[in-house]
Amino acid sequence: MMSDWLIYFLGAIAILSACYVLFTSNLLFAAFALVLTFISIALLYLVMGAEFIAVTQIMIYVGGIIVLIIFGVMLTNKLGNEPPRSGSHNKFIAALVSVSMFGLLCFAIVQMNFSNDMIGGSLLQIKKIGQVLFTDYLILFELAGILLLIALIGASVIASKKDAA
Amino acid sequence: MEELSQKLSALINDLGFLGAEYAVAATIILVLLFDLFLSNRRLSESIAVTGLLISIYLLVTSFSGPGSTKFLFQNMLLLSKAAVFWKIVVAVSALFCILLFISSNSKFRRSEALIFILALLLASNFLIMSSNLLMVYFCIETISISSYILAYFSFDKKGTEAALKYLLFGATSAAVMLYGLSLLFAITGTLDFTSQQFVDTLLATKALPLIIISILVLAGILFKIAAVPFHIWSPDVYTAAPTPIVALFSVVPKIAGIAILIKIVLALNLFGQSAINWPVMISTIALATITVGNFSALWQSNFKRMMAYSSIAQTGFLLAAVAAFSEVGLSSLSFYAIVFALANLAVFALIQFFEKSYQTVGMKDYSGLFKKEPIAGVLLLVALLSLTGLPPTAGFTGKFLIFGALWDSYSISENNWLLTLLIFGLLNTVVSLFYYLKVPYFMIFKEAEGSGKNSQILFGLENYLTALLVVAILLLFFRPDWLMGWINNINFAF
Amino acid sequence: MMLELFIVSAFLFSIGLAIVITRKNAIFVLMGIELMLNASNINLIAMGGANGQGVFFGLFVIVIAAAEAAVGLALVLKIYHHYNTIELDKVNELKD
Amino acid sequence: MNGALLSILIFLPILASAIVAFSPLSQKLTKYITLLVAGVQLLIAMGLYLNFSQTAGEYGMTSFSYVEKVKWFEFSLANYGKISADYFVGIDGLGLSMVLLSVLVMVIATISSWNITDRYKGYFALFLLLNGAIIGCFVALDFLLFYLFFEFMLLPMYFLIGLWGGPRREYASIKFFLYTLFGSILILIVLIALNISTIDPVKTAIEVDLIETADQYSEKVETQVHKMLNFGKISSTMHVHTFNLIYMTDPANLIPGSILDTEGTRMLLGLPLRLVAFLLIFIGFAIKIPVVPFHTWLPDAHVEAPTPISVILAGVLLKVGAYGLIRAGIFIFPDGLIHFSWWLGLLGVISIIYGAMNALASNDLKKLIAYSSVSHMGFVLLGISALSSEGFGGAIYQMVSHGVIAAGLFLIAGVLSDRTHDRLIENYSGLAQKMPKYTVMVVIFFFASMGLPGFSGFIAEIFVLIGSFISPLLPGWMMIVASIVLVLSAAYYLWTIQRMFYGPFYYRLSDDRTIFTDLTKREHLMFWPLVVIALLLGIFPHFLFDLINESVSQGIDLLSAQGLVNLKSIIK
Amino acid sequence: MQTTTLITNWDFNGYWLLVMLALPLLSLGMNVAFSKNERLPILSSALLFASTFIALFLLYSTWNSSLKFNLNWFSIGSNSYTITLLVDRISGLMLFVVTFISALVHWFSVDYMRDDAGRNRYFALLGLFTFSMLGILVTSNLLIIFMFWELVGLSSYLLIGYWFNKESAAAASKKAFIVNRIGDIGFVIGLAIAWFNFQSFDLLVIQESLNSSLPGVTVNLISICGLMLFLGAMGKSAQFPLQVWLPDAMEGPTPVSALIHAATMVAAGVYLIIRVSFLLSSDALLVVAVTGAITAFMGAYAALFQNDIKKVLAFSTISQLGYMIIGVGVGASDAAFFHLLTHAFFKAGLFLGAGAIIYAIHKAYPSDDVDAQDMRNMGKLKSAMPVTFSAYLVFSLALIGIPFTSGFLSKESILLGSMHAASTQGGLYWLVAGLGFLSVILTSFYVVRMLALVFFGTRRNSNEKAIKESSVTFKIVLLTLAVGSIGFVWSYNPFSVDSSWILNSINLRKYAQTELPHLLTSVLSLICISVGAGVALLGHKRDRLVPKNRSAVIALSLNNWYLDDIYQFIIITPFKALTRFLKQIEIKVLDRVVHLMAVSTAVLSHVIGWLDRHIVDGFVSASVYVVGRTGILTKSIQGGKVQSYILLAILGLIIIIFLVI
Repeated sequence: MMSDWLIYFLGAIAILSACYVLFTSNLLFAAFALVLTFISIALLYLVMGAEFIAVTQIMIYVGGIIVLIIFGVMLTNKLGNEPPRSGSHNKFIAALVSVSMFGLLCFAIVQMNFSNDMIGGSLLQIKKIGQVLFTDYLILFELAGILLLIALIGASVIASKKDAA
Repeated sequence: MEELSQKLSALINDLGFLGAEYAVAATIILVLLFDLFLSNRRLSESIAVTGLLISIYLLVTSFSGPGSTKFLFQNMLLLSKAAVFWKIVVAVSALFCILLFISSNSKFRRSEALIFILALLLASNFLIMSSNLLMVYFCIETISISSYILAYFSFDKKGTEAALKYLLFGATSAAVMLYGLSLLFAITGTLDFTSQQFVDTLLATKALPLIIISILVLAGILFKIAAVPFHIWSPDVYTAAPTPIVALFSVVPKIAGIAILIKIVLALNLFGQSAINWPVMISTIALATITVGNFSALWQSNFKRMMAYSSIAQTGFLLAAVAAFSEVGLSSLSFYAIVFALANLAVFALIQFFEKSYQTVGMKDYSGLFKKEPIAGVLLLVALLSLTGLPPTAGFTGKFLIFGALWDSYSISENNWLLTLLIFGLLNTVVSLFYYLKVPYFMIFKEAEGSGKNSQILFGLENYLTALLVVAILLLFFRPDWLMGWINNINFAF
Repeated sequence: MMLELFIVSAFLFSIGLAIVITRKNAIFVLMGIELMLNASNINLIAMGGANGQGVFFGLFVIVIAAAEAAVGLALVLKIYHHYNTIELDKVNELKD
Repeated sequence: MNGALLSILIFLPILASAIVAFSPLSQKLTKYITLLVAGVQLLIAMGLYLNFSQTAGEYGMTSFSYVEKVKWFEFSLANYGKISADYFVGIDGLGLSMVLLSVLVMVIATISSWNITDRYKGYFALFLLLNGAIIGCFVALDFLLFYLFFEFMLLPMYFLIGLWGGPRREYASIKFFLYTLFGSILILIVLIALNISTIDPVKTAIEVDLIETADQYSEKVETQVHKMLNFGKISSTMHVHTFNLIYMTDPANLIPGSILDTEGTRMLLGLPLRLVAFLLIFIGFAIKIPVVPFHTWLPDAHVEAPTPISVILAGVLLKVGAYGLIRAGIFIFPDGLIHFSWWLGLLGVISIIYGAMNALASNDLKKLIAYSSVSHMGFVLLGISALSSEGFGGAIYQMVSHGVIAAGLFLIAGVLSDRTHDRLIENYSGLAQKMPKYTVMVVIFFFASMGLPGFSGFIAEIFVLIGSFISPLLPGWMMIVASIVLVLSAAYYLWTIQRMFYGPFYYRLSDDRTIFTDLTKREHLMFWPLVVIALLLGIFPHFLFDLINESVSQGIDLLSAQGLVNLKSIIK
Repeated sequence: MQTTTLITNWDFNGYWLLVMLALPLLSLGMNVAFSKNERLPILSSALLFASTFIALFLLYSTWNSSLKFNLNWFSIGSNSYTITLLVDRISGLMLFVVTFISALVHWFSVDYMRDDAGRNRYFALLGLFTFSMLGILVTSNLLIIFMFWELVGLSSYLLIGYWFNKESAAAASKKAFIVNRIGDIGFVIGLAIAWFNFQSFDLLVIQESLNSSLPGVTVNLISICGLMLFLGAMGKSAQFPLQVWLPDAMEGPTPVSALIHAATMVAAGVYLIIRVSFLLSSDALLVVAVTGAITAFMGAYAALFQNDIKKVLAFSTISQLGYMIIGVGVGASDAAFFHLLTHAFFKAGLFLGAGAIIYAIHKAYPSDDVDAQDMRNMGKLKSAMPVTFSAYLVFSLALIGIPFTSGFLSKESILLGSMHAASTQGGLYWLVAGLGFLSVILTSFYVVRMLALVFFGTRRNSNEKAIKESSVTFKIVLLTLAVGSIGFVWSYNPFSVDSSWILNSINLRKYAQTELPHLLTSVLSLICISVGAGVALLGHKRDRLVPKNRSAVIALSLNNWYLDDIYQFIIITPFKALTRFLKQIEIKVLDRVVHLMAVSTAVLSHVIGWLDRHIVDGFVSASVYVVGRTGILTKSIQGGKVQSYILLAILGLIIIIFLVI
C-alpha cells in the first residue's frame, strides 16, 4: 500500500507543478516547475517498476529537453534584472475546452475496461529490453536513427544563418 | 535462446522484403554524404532521382510478382498488394516532386531538402505498411518532422512562421492522437491492430469510451490528410512553402494518411460490429471537409492558398469513398487517389512554371496569360477540370466511381447519411467549379494589367511533366479499365 | 490503482492542452506539448502490456519528443531572429 | 459503310477543331473550313435521312439505324461486378430529326459567324467542338457517352458566351455554366444509380457462361438471363453493369433489390426511390429545356451571347434538354412520368404562360425572344407529359420547329445589334421604312413563331394542345389555359412590330441614318433556308411525322403500359 | 420509311378547284416578285376575274353533285390526318361571291391605289387575303379551316396596317389580330374537343357520327365544342363582346374594308357557324341567338351618330352580322346564309361607293387638312356624283331592307325565323326578335341620316371645290354591285322570301314556313323602317342630324358603348399590371432566389472561411466582451492565430464526439 500512497503523492506533485507551469508568467520558473513534473513522472515509473524508462525519462527530459528549453528561453529574452515573463490568452475558452476534454477523458477512462495483459517487473530488465529492442523493434530502432538524423540536420539547417536573400 | 535465434532468422528473412525502402534510405545517406563533401547540387539531385527510380523499379517488380499478404518484423508491418500499390503511388508522386524541385527557382533549391523529401517518403512507405499502432505513430511523427523542416525551405519570414505554426499544430494533434493510442492500448493490451485480441477486447468495450478514443486516434491522421477539423494548417503552409514542397505535401502524406486511415478505420470498425456507426462518422467528417474546403476556397485570391482549400475538399472526396465501407469504395478510392494526385501535381507544376516565368502569386497576376502561354493554359484548364470532376477528364470517372460506391453502399445499408453525402458532395462540385475556373477565367477573360511581363523561359521541364500528367488524366477517362485492371489485382482487406 | 494513474495522466494531458492553447510564448507551448506527451507516456507505461509493448512505445515517444523539441526550438530561435519576439500573437503575418 | 457515318458526323468537327486550333490559318480559311465541315455534315445527315429505314427493330423499344457499337471500357470493381461502357451510337426517328435540325442550325450559325475576326481561331475551334458535342448528344445510346457529350457542350459554350458576348457576358456565362452544371450533377446522381441497378444481359450471359460470344445471344438466352437474375442465381460479381440506354428501359434488366428496382420498396422523403430518381433527372433536364422556374439563366445567356451562339443555344441546345428528358428520363422512368404527369403538365403550362407574359414585359428584343423560347419550350413539356401520341408527336415537332424558328428569331435580333449594338425596343420606331426586307423577314419569323398556319410552329402547337386535351393524364383545363398563349404571343410580337417597325422612323441613340442598311446577301442566305424549312414543315408535316411516328406510337404504347406496371409495383 | 400518298380519288373538277385557289396565290407571287411593275395590278384583277369564272363553273358543275375528295396529309402515331376538299352548293355559292367581289375590289383598287407607292404590296396582300378566304370555303376539315382562318387573320392584319407609318393604322391592325386571336382560343379548344370526341376533324364525318349517335359521345361536350367554335366565329365576325376591332379596321384602304366587310373576313365567321350549327344544342343556339341580337342592336345603335362615313358602315356591318348570327341562333341557317350573300353585295357596294366619294374628295382637296371621310365635310353630292349616288342609294335601301332589294328578302327571312322561334319557344327568343326589330328602326335611321348628310342638304365645308365622279372603273364596279343588290336577282317574286332560288336550293336548317308570321313580319318591319326613316328625315329637315350638344345617348353611340374604354379598364390595364408584376417576380423573386443562392453561397463561404479562421477568436472576443462586462476577467485576450487553430481543432473534435454520441 506504500506504493499507492507514493503514486498519489507523486501524481499530486506532477499535477501541481504542471498547474504552476500553466499559471506562472515567469518562463524560467515554469521551466523548473516542468523539471519537477518530469522528475515526479520518472519517479512514478520507478514505482511502477519500469526503471529503464525512468532513467531515460530523467536523462532525456531533464537532461536534454529542459536544458534545450532553458537555452531557448535565454536566447529569446534579453536578460536583465527583469525575469523573462509571458502572458496568456484565450483563457476562458481554453478552460472550457480543457475541462470538457478532461471530462470526456475521465468518462472514457472510467467506463473502459482495462486489458489484463500486465507485465511483471522481471520483464523490464535492461538485458531483456535490449533483446526485444533489437529484434521486435529493430525496424523502429533504425527508423528512429533516421528520425534523429533528420531532426539534427533540420535543426542545423533552420538555425543556420543562411537565409534566402 | 532458441526463441531468440528463431526471431533473428525471421528478421533476416523479413529484411529481404524492404528493398525499396533500403533504396530510399541509402539514397538519403548518399545524398547527405555527397552534400557534405562535394556540395555539388546537380550530383545530389541526380543521386536522389536515381535512388527513387530504383525504389520505384523494385516496387513495381514486387507488385507484378505473386502478391501474398505477409506480416513482417513481428507483425510490425503488413506487406500486401494494396500497400505496394500505395507505395508506388507515393513514390512516383515524390519523384515528380523532386523533378519539380530540380526545375524550381534556385532560391529554394538546396540539396538538404532532398534528404527531407526522401525521409518523408521513407516514413510514408512504412506508414502505409504498418500494422502496429506504435509504428503508425512513429511514422506519422517522422513525416511530420520532415514536413516541418520542409515547410521552412523558403527561408524567409513567412516560411519560418508557417513552419512553426505547422509544428505547434502538428505536435499538438499528434499528442492528442498519442493519448488516444495510449487509451486504446490500455483497452486492448496490444499494439497490433490486426490481431484477434484487438478485435475481441474492443468488442467488449462500451460505446462511449470507444467513440472518444477513436476520435482522439483519428486526430493525428486527420491532421496528416488535412481533414476537418484538423485542416487549418494547410492554407498557411501552402502559401508560404516553396511550390514543389507544397505539391509534395498535397499528395504524399495525404495518400499515405488515407492508406493508413483505411486500415485503422477498418480495424476499429470491427467488421461492422463496432458500437460506433463508422459510416456515419466518416461521412460526417467527409461532408464537413468537402463543404469547408469548397466554400473557403471560393474567395481566395492566392492561387496556392486556394489549392490548399481545394486539396482539403479533395480529401473530403477521398473520405467519402472510405465512408462507403466496401471493397468497391476502396477500389474507387484507389482510382480517385491516383487521379487526384495526377491533377494536383499538374496544377502545382504549372503554378511553379508561372511563378518562375511571370512571378505570379495572386490570381490577378494570371490575367491575360492565356495569350502568352496557350498550351500551359489549356493544360491548367484540363487539370482543374479534372479536380472539378467534369468529363472528359479522369476526375469525372473517379468521382463517378466514388459516388457509385456510395450509392451501392446506400442500397445495401439504406443509411441516409450516405445519400446525404452523395447528394451534397456532388452538389459541392458546382461550388468547386466556381473557384477552379477562377484562374482560367483570369487567364482567358481578363487583359493583363500594364505592359505585361514576358516569360524568360520558353517551355520548362514543368510543362513537359504536366503534359504527361494531363495526357494521363485524359487517357484515364477514356480507358479507365487500364488503371482499374491494375487496381483489381489488389485485394483490399475485407 | 490503474484508474488513478490514468486520471492523473488525463489531468496532465488537459493541463498540457490548456498550456498549448493559452500561453502566448512559443516555448511555453512547446512545454505544453511535452507535458501532453508525458501524460500519454504515463498511460502507456502503466499499462505495460504483453512483451512490454507499452514501455517500448514510451521509449520511442521520448525519442520523438526530443527530436520535435530540437526542431521546434530551432524554429523558435529563427522566429525570434525574424520577429524579435516569440509571443505567438505577434507572429502573425500569414493571413488570407 | 453506313456504320461509320454517325461517327464521322461527330468527329469530323472535333477533328477540324483541332486543326483550326493548332494551325496558322487565316480567318477566311478558318471560316470556310468551318462551313465546309457543317456542309459535309448536312450532306451526311441528308443521306442518313434518305436511307433511313425504321424496319430494323433489334434494339428494343424503338428501332435504331446506323448503329455502331464498340466496346469502350469494361473493368471489374471488387465485389460489385463489372462496369462496362460502349461507344454505342445509333439513331431512331427522334434522334435523326434532332441531328437534321442541329446540322442545319450549324450551317446557319456558321454563316452568321462570318464576321468574327476577334480571336477567330479560338472562336471557330470552340464552335466546331460544340458542334461535335451536340451531335454526339443526339446519337449516343450509351448514357455515359451521352453524359460526356452533354457536359462537353458546357465548356465551349461557356467560353463562347464569356469571350465573344455582350457587356455582361462574364456574369451570364458563369450563370449559365453553374446553372447547367447543377442540372447535370442531378443527372449524374441518377446516372450512377442507374448504372448500379442495370445489367447488360448480353455481357452477363457471357459472364455466366450461358453463351460464348455476343452473336449467340437470342431471346431465349435473354429470358434465361432475366430469370436467373430474378431468382438471384447470378452472384453480384458476375453482374455486368451497363450504361446502355436501351437496356435501362427494360425493367427486366434491373437487378432485384437494387436501388432503382421496380420491385424495390425503398422510400426517400416518402416517395419510392424510382420516383425520386425521376424527379432528379427531370430537374436536371428541366434546367436545360428550360422550364419555369429553372429558366433564369436563359434570358441572361441569350442577351449576352453573340448572335451565332444564341442561334445554337436556342436552336439546338435547348432541344438537348428535351431530348435528354425523353431519351433518358421518361423512357427509363415511365412510371415517374405517369405519376408526376399532372405536375409536369402544370409546369409546362406555367412555362408557356409565364414565358409569354415576361416576353410581353421585356423591352429588350433578345430578351423578348428568349422568353418566347421559354414559352415555346413549355409546349414540349406539356406535350411530353400528356402521354398521348398527338401530344408526344407535337412535342417532338415543336422541338424541331422551335429550333428552326428560334434560330431565325435570334438571327433577326442579331441583324439589328450588328448595325446598332442596341437591342432596346423603345429606341426604335418605323424601321420598316429604312429596312423593308428586314421587316418582311421579321414579320415572317414573328408570325411563324406565334404559330401561324403554314409554318411548322402551328402544327406543333396545335397538336400539343390537342394532345394535352385528349390526354388520359392531364385535366382539360390545362390545355385551355395553355391556349391563352395564342393571344399572348400575338400580343408581344405584334406590339414589338408596332413599336419598332411601324410608325414614323426615328432612332433615339444616334442621328446617323446610314447604319440602317437593309439585309445583305449573306444575311438573306441565312434566313431563307430557315423560312423554307419552316414552311415546308408547316405545309407538309409528313416529312417529319413519318420520321418520328415509329418512336411516337411505339413509345406511347410501351410507355403507358410499362409505366403503369412499374408504378403499380413501386407504389403498393 | 413509309411514304404518304397525297391524293386519292382525284377528278377533273379538282384541278379546276386548285387552279381557282392558285390564281390569287399567283397574283401574290407575281406582286412579290416584281414589286416595281405598274401593270401588275391590272393583271391581278384579270386573274381574279378568271378565278371568278372558274368558281362559276365549279358552282355549275357541282350544283347537282358536290365535289369531294380526300388528301392524305400525314399521320401521328396510328392516327392519320386527311384533308377533305368539299365543294357543295353552299361553298360553291360562297366561292363565287368571294371571288366575284374580290375581283371587283381588285379592279376598283387599280384606280384607287394608282398613286400609292406600295401598290404591288397591296395587291399581293389582296391576293393572299382572297386565297385564305377561299381556303376556308373549299374544305370541310376543321383543322384546315382553322389554318386558313388564321391566314385570313394575318392578311387582314397586314392590310389594315397597310399604311404602317400611321400610328393609328399600326395600332388598329394589331388590335384586329389580337381580338381575333381571342376568338381563336375558342376555335382551338373546339378543335381539341372535336378530336377528343370524334377522332376526326372532318365535318362530314362528325355529322355522320353524330347522327349515328356513337356511344361515349357526350352531348354536352359536343355542344361546348360548338360554342367554342362559335367563340372563334365571334372574333372573326365581330360579335359582342369582340366587335371592337372592326371599327378600327377602317384604318386600312377603303377597298380593303369592302373586302373585309363584305366577302372575306367577317363572312368567314358566319360561314363557319352556319357549317357547324348542327353541333349546337337548343341551349347553345339560344346563346348564339342572344349574342347575335345584342350585337345587332349594339352595332346599329353605335352607328346612329357617327360622323365618319366608314365608321357608319362599319357599325352597320356589325349590326348586320348580328342579324346573320340571329338567323343561325333561331334555327334559320339558310336565312343567315342568304343574308350573308346579299349583304356581301350591298356592303361591298357601300364601301366601294364610300371609297369613290372619299377618293373624289381627296382629289379635290389633295392637302390633308380636310378629313375626306367625315360626313360633315360632305353634302349635296347627289348632283356632283350622280352615278355613285344612284348605286349608293340602291345599296342603302338594301341595307335598310326596303322591298325590291335583296336586303329585304334576306333580312325578312331572318326576322321571320326569329318570330317563329319566339312564338314556338318563347322566353328569351322574344327578346331576340324584339331587338331584331328595334335594330331595323335604328338601321333605317342611320342609313337615311347618312344618305341625307352625304348626298343632300348643303355642302358644309367652307371652301367649296368641284367634286366630280372619278373614274369609269368605279362606275362600272358600283353599278355591277348595284345590280346584285336588286331583289329580282335573288327571287322572281321580290316580296316573297319563299320563292328565292337560293333558299330553295341550299340544304340547311330551314325556318318554318307558316303564313301568319310571314305577313306579320313584313308589316312589322315596314313599320319599323318607316319610323326610323321618318325620324331621320325629320332630323334632316331641322338640320339636326349632326347633333351639336352631346347628350349621354349620343356619346354612348359615338364611343361605341365605351367598349374600348371598358376593355382598357377591366382587361388591358390589369393585364399590363400583371405582366409588369410577373417581370418583377422574375427579377425580384426567381432571379433573386438564384442570386440569393449565389449570394448565400458566397456569404456562407465567407462565414465558413471566417469561422475557419476566426471562430475561436470570435468566440473569444465574444466571451471577452461578456466577461469584460461582468468584470471577472480583464482584457487580456487577443487573437493568437496558431493557438486559435488548435483550439478550433480540439473544439471540432469535441463537437464530433458529441455529434456521434
